[in-house]
Amino acid sequence: MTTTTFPRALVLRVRPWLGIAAIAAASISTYMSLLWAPPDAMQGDVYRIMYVHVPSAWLAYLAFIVVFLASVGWLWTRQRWFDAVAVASAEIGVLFTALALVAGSIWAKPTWGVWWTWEPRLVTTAVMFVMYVGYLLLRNLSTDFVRRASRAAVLGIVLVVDVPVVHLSVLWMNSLHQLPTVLRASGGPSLDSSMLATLLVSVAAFTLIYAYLLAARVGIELRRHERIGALRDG
Amino acid sequence: MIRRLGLVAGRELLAERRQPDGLVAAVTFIALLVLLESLVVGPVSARQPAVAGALFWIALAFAAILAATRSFDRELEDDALDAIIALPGGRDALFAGKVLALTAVLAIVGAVGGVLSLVLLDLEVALAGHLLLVTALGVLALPTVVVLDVVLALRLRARAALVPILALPVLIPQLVAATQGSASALSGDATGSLGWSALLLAFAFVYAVLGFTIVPAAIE
Amino acid sequence: MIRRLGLVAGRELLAERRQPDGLVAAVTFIALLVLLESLVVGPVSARQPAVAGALFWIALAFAAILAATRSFDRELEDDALDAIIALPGGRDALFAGKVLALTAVLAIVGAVGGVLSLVLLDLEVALAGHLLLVTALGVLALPTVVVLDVVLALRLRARAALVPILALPVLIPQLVAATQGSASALSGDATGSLGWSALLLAFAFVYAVLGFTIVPAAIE
Amino acid sequence: MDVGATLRGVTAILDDRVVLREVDLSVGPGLCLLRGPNGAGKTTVLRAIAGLIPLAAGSREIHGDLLALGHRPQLLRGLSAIENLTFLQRFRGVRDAPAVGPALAAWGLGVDLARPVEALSAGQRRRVALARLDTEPCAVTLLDEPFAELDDSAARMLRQAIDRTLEAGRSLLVATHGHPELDLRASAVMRIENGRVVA
Amino acid sequence: MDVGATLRGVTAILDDRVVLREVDLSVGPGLCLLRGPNGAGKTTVLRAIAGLIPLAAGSREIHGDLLALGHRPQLLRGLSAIENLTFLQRFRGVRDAPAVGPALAAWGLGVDLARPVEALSAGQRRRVALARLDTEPCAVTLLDEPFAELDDSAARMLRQAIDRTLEAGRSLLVATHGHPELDLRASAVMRIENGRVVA
Ligand code: HEM
Ligand SMILES: Nc1ncnc2c1ncn2[C@@H]1O[C@H](COP(=O)(O)OP(=O)(O)OP(=O)(O)O)[C@@H](O)[C@H]1O
Ligand SMILES: Nc1ncnc2c1ncn2[C@@H]1O[C@H](COP(=O)(O)OP(=O)(O)OP(=O)(O)O)[C@@H](O)[C@H]1O
Ligand SMILES: [Mg+2]
Ligand SMILES: [Mg+2]
Repeated sequence: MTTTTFPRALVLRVRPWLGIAAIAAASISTYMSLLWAPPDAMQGDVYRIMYVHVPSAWLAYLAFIVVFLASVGWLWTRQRWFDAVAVASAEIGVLFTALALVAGSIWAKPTWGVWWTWEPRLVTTAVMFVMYVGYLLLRNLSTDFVRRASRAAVLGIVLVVDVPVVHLSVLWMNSLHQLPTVLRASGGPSLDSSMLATLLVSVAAFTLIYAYLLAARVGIELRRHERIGALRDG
Repeated sequence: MIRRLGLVAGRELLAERRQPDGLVAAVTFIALLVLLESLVVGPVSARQPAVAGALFWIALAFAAILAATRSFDRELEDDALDAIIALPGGRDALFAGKVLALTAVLAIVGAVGGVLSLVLLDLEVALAGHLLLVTALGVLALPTVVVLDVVLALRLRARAALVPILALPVLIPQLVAATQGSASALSGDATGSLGWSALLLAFAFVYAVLGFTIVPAAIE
Repeated sequence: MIRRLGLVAGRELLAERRQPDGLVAAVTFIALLVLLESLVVGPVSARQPAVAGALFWIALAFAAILAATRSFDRELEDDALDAIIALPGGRDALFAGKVLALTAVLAIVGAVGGVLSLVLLDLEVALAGHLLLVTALGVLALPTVVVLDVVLALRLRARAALVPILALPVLIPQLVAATQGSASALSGDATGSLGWSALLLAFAFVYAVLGFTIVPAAIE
Repeated sequence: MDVGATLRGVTAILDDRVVLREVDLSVGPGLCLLRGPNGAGKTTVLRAIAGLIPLAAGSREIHGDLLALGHRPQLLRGLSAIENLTFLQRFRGVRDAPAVGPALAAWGLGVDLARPVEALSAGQRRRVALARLDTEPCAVTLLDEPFAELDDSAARMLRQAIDRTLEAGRSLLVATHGHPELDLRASAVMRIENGRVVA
Repeated sequence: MDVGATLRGVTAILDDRVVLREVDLSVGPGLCLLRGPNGAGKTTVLRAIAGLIPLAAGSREIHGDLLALGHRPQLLRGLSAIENLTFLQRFRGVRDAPAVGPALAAWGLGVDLARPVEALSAGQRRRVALARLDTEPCAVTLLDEPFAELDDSAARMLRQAIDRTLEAGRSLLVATHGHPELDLRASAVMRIENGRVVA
């Protein structure tokens, strides 16, 4: 497939550097979030789980938006590597969503006293998780490539509508969950500056990790495409 | 385009009249669900506006899935679907027409089911107009998503399973909105019901636009 | 006879494994129904033993109807059904085998759905053993009636509609019994749950005898 | 006669339409052909003999076991060809019945056996159905347009299978259009026109 | 050439099975026959031309409007023959198209028109599908084993319909087994064997 060779070469070139950068950033943010950042006034050290919880939630958003863009790309250009990006990003997004859920409920136990409650953001997040599991399910069930790619693309575009729903759910229904403290429409972040710095660093680290995983997974997918290509030729 | 859309919808509804699988199935489904619930839950809890509303909308969602699946099953027998898809502009008209027809069916189902729940659970309605509005908008909000997911699952294994898995999560916001909306209409909270109606309208609009632009690409 | 019955059931379950329409559909159906309910009804009322039980059993009844309909739909494609009916002893084995297979499917669905409801609604169970007993008997009580009605509606128009109309009224006593039984098991009323279990057993027995004696005559 | 099938004064009604009128017909050992225009009632006759439709009047009688193949392949989707045929064979519970695998291979289906039947081409599905002639040898066999969708080599196999059946002294009732070559083999040719046996 | 259909280097994959390999094929005005053993890929070729299956590689090109009839009649159950054909004709929105009723009558279906199509016999359903040749005249027409289940008189009508189509200077691609009489009419005969065009 001529369409796959270009991005594949690119992927192979950037992947190692992304790996190194990700490891470096991860270690820095680990240091900052565990030692450098001050304990929280009310919650003490428990709050530090925020440095995992929040970035993974946001990266899940990012991943699903990437799925959306790649899906549009496929329907528009029919270039196979768009589909590779879509599936890769979807899988990573599901991973990060799960991480946000787990970290969240670990955090919920000490602060709210329960692992889980029926609360808008929690529920919408869980729903988002189910949705993209459904997306992956659809991919696994459809057999031949073109059909799978097109159907998945349509779903990838439809599902992205839920991301803002998750983000805004806390505003629509009165919520137990933390209201937006960083990503706020009005005014700047309302958060201790050093905590904010740490949060931003860990977000950066998670972003690099996402980028690395994406590159790796896309590489695998493109290799699979070429195998099908080979099968077709011989 | 509009003409073809109308043709598909008309054909669909004619087939429904001949073999009212989807429609009657949906109506009985919703009626029985409401009836059973009120029977086993006991009138007391079933008559809480929230519970009644939730019940009605969940039943309606499943009814929609049921009807849409039946209608595409019918198309697959003897490959009737292929005849349409092979026609110029067939894919777009097929999707739009099915959505239109399903909306019509759901309107009937909703009407019947709604009246039934009101009667069976004898709820008193504080704001009839608002309730009507919410119901209408809810009926508008469901079909696009459902037909869309049925199309995506078409000819796949376990589609009977896939469709609800795909559709219901996407529908949850609409269902919650519809439930809250009708609950507040029942209990007389005008602003609440209007707010939820607006949300429903927004959802209906978004998914309609999305569906009509991208779905035809996925139909084979 | 037993051998043939086993063969039919085996074939059915094999087909289910290959294309788990019925099974997965039923499981997702019940899971989603429970999830949605607890979502929209709100945990408070959804956690009342009666409500939770009712929910579960209604969902299970519909799941049974869903699975049975799917399985016969599959038989009607390419006239696969005719091949069995034309065989000596085909009709009896077909009915019994389908019932057997559906019971197996329902057992799985019930287990998954039950655990799900317990977890999602975190209900605490006073008498686990009794709950298990009631569930098992409930699972035994449903399939015969459902398959029976699917067979009666076979090849008729609007069967998707007819089956629930026929089946659910007949099932209401069993559903009430099962609901009450599990409710009392949840809330720790041993004698109550046992009494209801006995009722369930009686129903299961009666319909089984009826079904196996009269139904094969009705199959073409 | 102790081998064969008989219909006596059979009337069949489908959706309030009288499709068969007092049909008398008996199939002895050997090949009996059922001919007639589209919509004459051939398929209905075969289904009546197989007991697949209720008789409004008259009676059917079968001596020995029966194998009835229809317009459609009668295979359960999702299962493979082997699984389908093995089930049907086991169900009959005949002793030392011919193995399914080789029978299918003999019909030229060596490679495709693992796949579910819906992934086979029309002609391949027809071949699978016809393989039942070998895996379920019966005293009475009914075939409804068995040549449809078969390519030339498969058609030849079918003629050979028919000959095998006849040599075994079994009764065979075949409804088909065309294929005059069968008339030579036939011991009786029956002609149906809108629901009546005319010859 | 401005009438006809073309496949260029088409590869089709169904369930991860390569069913067509780099198929190049072009249908000009006149009759083009598609031959090959069961499972060769004839139906898949026709579906590829009709755009009913996604192409893993290659491209399709159609000049003018297209009518594609398959193995199955493609009629919606529950509706009558007339309703089915009228819908399809209206959908194309062709001006002064031939009326449906007479066309069906010409195929010998005068009486059965009110009934839903599932109450027709196999051959009657096939006739209804073939009546689309008259009610939806198209520049390119694809037929997949159109003779299956047809009795002799219907087969004759089909041959006449084919001749009419050819006289009108349209392109016709027919996949069928047997029926050597078509070879005389054919301007091209293509042979397919497992997924490749061999002649
Ligand atoms: C299972 C339980 C939880 C889930 C599923 C969850 C989910 C999420 C999600 C999806 C976000 C991203 C919100 C956005 O920016 O759009 C988020 C952000 C956040 N969560 Fe949680 N969360 C959970 C529990 C908690 C708990 C227990 C706390 C603290 C008491 C918490 C504190 C936060 C904070 C501070 C943010 C950042 C808010 C912002 O700046 O916008 N979360 N959570
Ligand atoms: N859905 C499918 N999945 C996988 N393989 C398939 C599928 N449909 C068909 N095939 C395979 O593709 C090949 C070509 O099928 P096709 O129906 O085109 O053959 P054909 O030439 O029309 O045969 P026939 O003369 O029997 O109609 C066959 O080997 C068949 O097994
Ligand atoms: N389900 C049904 N309801 C009503 N009439 C039916 C039904 N099935 C078939 N018929 C009618 O019964 C008559 C005989 O049908 P049958 O299928 O036996 O014809 P056939 O001889 O097999 O025709 P063909 O050669 O096309 O297969 C036909 O006129 C048909 O219209
Ligand atoms: Mg026939
Ligand atoms: Mg073919």
